[in-house]
Amino acid sequence: LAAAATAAAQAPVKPGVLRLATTTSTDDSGLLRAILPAFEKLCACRVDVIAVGTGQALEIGRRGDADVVLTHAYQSELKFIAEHHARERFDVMYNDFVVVGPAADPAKIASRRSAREAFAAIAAAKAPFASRGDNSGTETAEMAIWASADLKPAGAWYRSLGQGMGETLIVANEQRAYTLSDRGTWLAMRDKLPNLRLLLGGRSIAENPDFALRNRYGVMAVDPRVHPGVNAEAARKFVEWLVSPETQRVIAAFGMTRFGQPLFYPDSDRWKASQVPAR
Amino acid sequence: MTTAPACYRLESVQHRYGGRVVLDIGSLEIRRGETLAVIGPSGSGKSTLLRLLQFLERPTAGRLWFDERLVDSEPALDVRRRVTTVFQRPFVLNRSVRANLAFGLHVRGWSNRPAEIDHLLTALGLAPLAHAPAQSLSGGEIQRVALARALAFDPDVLLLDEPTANLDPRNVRLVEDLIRERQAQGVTVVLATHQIFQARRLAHRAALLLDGQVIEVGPTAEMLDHASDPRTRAFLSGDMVY
Amino acid sequence: MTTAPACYRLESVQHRYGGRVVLDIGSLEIRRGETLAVIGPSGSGKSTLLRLLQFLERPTAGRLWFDERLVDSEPALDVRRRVTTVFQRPFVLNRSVRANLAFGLHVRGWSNRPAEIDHLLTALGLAPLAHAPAQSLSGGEIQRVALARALAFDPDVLLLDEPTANLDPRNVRLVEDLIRERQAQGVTVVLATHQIFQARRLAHRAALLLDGQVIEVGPTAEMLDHASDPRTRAFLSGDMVY
Amino acid sequence: MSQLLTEFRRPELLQIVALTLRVTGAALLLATVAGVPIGALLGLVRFRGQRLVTLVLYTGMGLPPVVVGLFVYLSLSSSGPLGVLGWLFTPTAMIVAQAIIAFPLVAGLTMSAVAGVDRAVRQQVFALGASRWQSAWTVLLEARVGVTAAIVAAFGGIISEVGAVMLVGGNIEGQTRVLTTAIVLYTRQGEFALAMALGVVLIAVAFGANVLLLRLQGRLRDQ
Amino acid sequence: MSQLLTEFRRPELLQIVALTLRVTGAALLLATVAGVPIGALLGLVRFRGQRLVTLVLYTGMGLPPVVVGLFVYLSLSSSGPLGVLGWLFTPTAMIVAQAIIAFPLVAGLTMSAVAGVDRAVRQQVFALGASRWQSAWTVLLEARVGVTAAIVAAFGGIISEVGAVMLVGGNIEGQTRVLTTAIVLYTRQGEFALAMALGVVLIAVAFGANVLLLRLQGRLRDQ
Ligand SMILES: Nc1ncnc2c1ncn2[C@@H]1O[C@H](COP(=O)(O)OP(=O)(O)OP(=O)(O)O)[C@@H](O)[C@H]1O
Ligand SMILES: Nc1ncnc2c1ncn2[C@@H]1O[C@H](COP(=O)(O)OP(=O)(O)OP(=O)(O)O)[C@@H](O)[C@H]1O
Ligand SMILES: [Mg+2]
Ligand SMILES: [Mg+2]
Repeated sequence: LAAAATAAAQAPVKPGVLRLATTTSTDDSGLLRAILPAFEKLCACRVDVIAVGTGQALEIGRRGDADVVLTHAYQSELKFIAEHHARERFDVMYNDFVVVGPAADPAKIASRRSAREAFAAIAAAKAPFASRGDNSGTETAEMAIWASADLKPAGAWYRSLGQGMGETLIVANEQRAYTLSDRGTWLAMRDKLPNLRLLLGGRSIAENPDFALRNRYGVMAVDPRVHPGVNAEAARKFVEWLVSPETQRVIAAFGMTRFGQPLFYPDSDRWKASQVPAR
Repeated sequence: MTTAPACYRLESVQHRYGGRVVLDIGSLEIRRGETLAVIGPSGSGKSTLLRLLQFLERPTAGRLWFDERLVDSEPALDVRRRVTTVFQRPFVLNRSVRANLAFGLHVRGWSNRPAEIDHLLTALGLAPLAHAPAQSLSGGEIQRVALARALAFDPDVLLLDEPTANLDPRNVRLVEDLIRERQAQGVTVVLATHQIFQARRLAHRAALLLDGQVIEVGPTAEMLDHASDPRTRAFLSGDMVY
Repeated sequence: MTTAPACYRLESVQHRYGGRVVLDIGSLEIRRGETLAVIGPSGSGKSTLLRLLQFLERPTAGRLWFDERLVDSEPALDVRRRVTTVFQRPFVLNRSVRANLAFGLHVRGWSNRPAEIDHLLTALGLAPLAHAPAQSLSGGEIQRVALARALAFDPDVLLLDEPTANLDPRNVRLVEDLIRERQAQGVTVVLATHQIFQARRLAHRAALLLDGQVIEVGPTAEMLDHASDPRTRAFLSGDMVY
Repeated sequence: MSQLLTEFRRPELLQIVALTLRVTGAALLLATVAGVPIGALLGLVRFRGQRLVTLVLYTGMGLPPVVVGLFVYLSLSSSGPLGVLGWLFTPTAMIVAQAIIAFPLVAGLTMSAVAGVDRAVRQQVFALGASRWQSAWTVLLEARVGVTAAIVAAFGGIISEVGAVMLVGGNIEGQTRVLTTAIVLYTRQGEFALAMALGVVLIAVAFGANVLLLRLQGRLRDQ
Repeated sequence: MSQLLTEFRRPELLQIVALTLRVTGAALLLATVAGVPIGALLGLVRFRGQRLVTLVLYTGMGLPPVVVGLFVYLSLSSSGPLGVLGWLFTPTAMIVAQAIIAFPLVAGLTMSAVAGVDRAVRQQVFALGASRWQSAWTVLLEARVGVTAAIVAAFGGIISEVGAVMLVGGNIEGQTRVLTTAIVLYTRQGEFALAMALGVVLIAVAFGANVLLLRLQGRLRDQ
């Protein structure tokens, strides 16, 4: 009976609408706006994009308020599956993080080959560092780097902001601080950040010397057995479409015209499989 | 001595404001259709008595009957609509004079009775001001608007608190004529006034309040000319001069 | 005929409210130290005249002199502080009676003169109410507070608008006694009243206003007993009755 | 600048403005319909615990929109008690959240405006035979300047609010994007000029709405 | 729940509450010192263009915090006109932004409260010899219920505001993090329970502040 009541309390499935909870980076970069119309035509449905913090996106999925989530926080995503909110996670794409900082580069990190070394130099110089501080995928990556250098950043030079990537870059620009940014947001905003330079990460992902700076995006369809209110059919179609080689090719091309390099690199298994014969 | 059924009956009515007793009436009856003048010096409790009779406040002690029914909580709307007051310091609404006059009719949902309103406007010399904003009127004009507004819906009981304090002789006469018209129709009137002459002209009976107590009550002429209480005589003697 | 220097002089003063002329005075002089009664029916412009004399409004046309100086904009603070009004409908501040009396002194930064205030409270029978919130007082009590408040700071010019309209004979006497005290001290008084008898008791001269125009002005007794204008006689005759 | 112009010619802008007005208008209507009578009542009657109710209303003026948004979100979430309604991420949810935010402002400020009307006016109205509701309405008309200000303040509070509508609406393009969420979006993207331009549009919309509200207030006088 | 308790024992919480009170308190003080006299003046005098000024103030009540924040940010930014002050991302910048948001509320609602005081009261005060300022002060005391409500509304508006302080303060941990920005942070992380708990703290703080404000209002009566 209690189960019936729970089921009854679920929101009715809204046919024709797919709710996609995702992080701000995918939306703010313009990627979704570029690729989604094709899917909307394909499935004859409307995609509602809810772009929020990574944690919030997963929480929305946990409550059954989205049909599919697209995030970049690998460990949290695994936990999401362990809690049975989704059955599977699929790799979608990746890009990378870069370390940016003031043009004067007081910690002299431009010559470093890895983020670990660069962070150690920043900490040693006690040069201002702006951290997202919001438990996002970016911050998780940042924390992993500090840990790899055996450092626990603290002190007046380390500023934990609790804001999104754009805002953090803005603060770093004003305060002439270092920060870790995803390449896409950096490229999109660098015109407005006159005080900052890209100091570690190379001009494109191919030139990024540090593999630890990879940023992986995964997609998960919310499990209808746990959340009967979700539009499972559309979610399944969406995941399938997103990892399909055709879509992956569009992702690979996105950003070329504006930045001269892609913002995201296709990473789905099907894409990789489709690339093998070509090599 | 009761010649007509009682409109109001008060028994051991006391009224306090924060500890201070401002009204303390052993027993008082106001008969249907009569006009009772309540006289007495400033602060003696005249307006307070009228507030109790209008059901604006409940006496802190004692009992009050209206129309033979005990008033222990706010009376039903149709009961309290039979009584109205022209306050000593009348307030007009931020509307035209005419709209102020129509207010009492309006809340009763009565069709607007324009003829009645015109009649009152003319009788009180307010016709030229019908469309003026009521709050811009002179003191005496406001007092007349307040009276007209009260008369417009034919109340059974009319409580008048110094209704001519701000009026010149000619306007006093207009007002008193209108009151007499209502008296003839059987309306019960309670008139609080400090003008003995007005009490004499209008009231069947008069009651003298001193410090909240009814010192003497009786037929007006009798009481004013042959007061039995020395305090009444003392109060009245001042009036010969001022 | 000018026996004393003029306190106020009005020349061709007109005052309009939205097109309607409510005051139209060819010429009028109020002498220093005299008491002028302004009588006239309700709506004739008495209060409006007082508002002009208090500098609350500027006449829409014509010229007004105060103390031989033309008043064409708001007078300096020390000039206008010489004049005060007891309004027909006095407002007391949401404070104690005592604090209301002290207000005029307070704004002038005068040390609080408690003796003066005590004197006024006693003289007007307000002493027991000194600490009561002024807004809870009865109509007549508020009128007395307003008078005491005006007298507390010794104004040179006292504009009184129906100052005893809400008072009983004994209190009228208290108020008039206080006014006489000030007259003796040379204070100029303008008294708007509809009570001819009060004008007779207090004023050196009287002026009759009708529809905003000064119909007749002259020494009080002379004018009231031997009015030259028929309209004055008509107005006064009503007063014999009401 | 030319970018601004292009932005302004976008048909979406019109749609965003329309949705903003629809959501805020509906929320304001709800808050007014509930808040003005309740505020009037609280300003008119005396009762035990009045001080506490006043404090609660006043505190309600400081309800953080984000917290209200969170509360509404958790209620409307498909695992929440009102999930069946299916209102989450729709304009309806935004209306609910904004109405909650606006209510204490409307009720609290109406209360203080009505309490400012002289007690004698209320007694006068009572003595002329007005029922409770008629009295309340009459006193409201007398206090119309203050009541209008209450509604204006509530309107200003919610049309400029972003925390709640963002959470419960989801800022979905073409569906639940209003002016404030669009402004936040542009700000986040570093498009400050566009954000400012949309801010100007929002202010212009608010100005227009206030012109209408003051007209309405003027009308009431002639009742 | 135990997580909440741990959260609440954190010394940072105390610091966040203290900063919240300091920023909002200072901004409210500024807005009151400027807004009450100006509102009183506007409510007291009649002049040409009054209607327009009223409209502007009323519209100001709807200034989106994000836009105000953006404006302050652009002014204080190192490439902005006031960059030399070095106020950006400090509590000072947050105070400035909140004061701007609070001002129209304080001034506009004070204006309507003062305008609600009977004209006859003002004439009475004038006739007793009060100077312009003394008149204004006296009328303000008569309108204290409405003026308090104005201040309360402004306080509620800014203590719950997040858009502006986030932008100009930067939500820096230990430096410029206040209750609302912390709430947003937890919300973005999906930590809804913590966010709600902080919301309760904020509401409790607002309640306490309102108790004090109403006390103050009571005091004024005995002046
Ligand atoms: N609400 C109140 N709170 C406290 N005291 C009050 C209140 N209303 C009246 N009083 C006091 O009660 C007494 C009687 O007041 P009331 O108004 O009945 O007098 P009144 O006979 O009408 O006087 P007046 O002729 O001056 O109008 C006065 O001393 C007054 O101060
Ligand atoms: N602010 C105003 N706006 C419009 N008309 C006004 C205004 N003030 C007064 N009046 C009108 O001007 C005329 C004169 O008013 P005033 O108050 O001077 O009369 P009054 O002689 O004092 O009368 P009363 O004896 O009734 O007090 C009245 O008819 C009144 O309606
Ligand atoms: Mg009385
Ligand atoms: Mg008058």
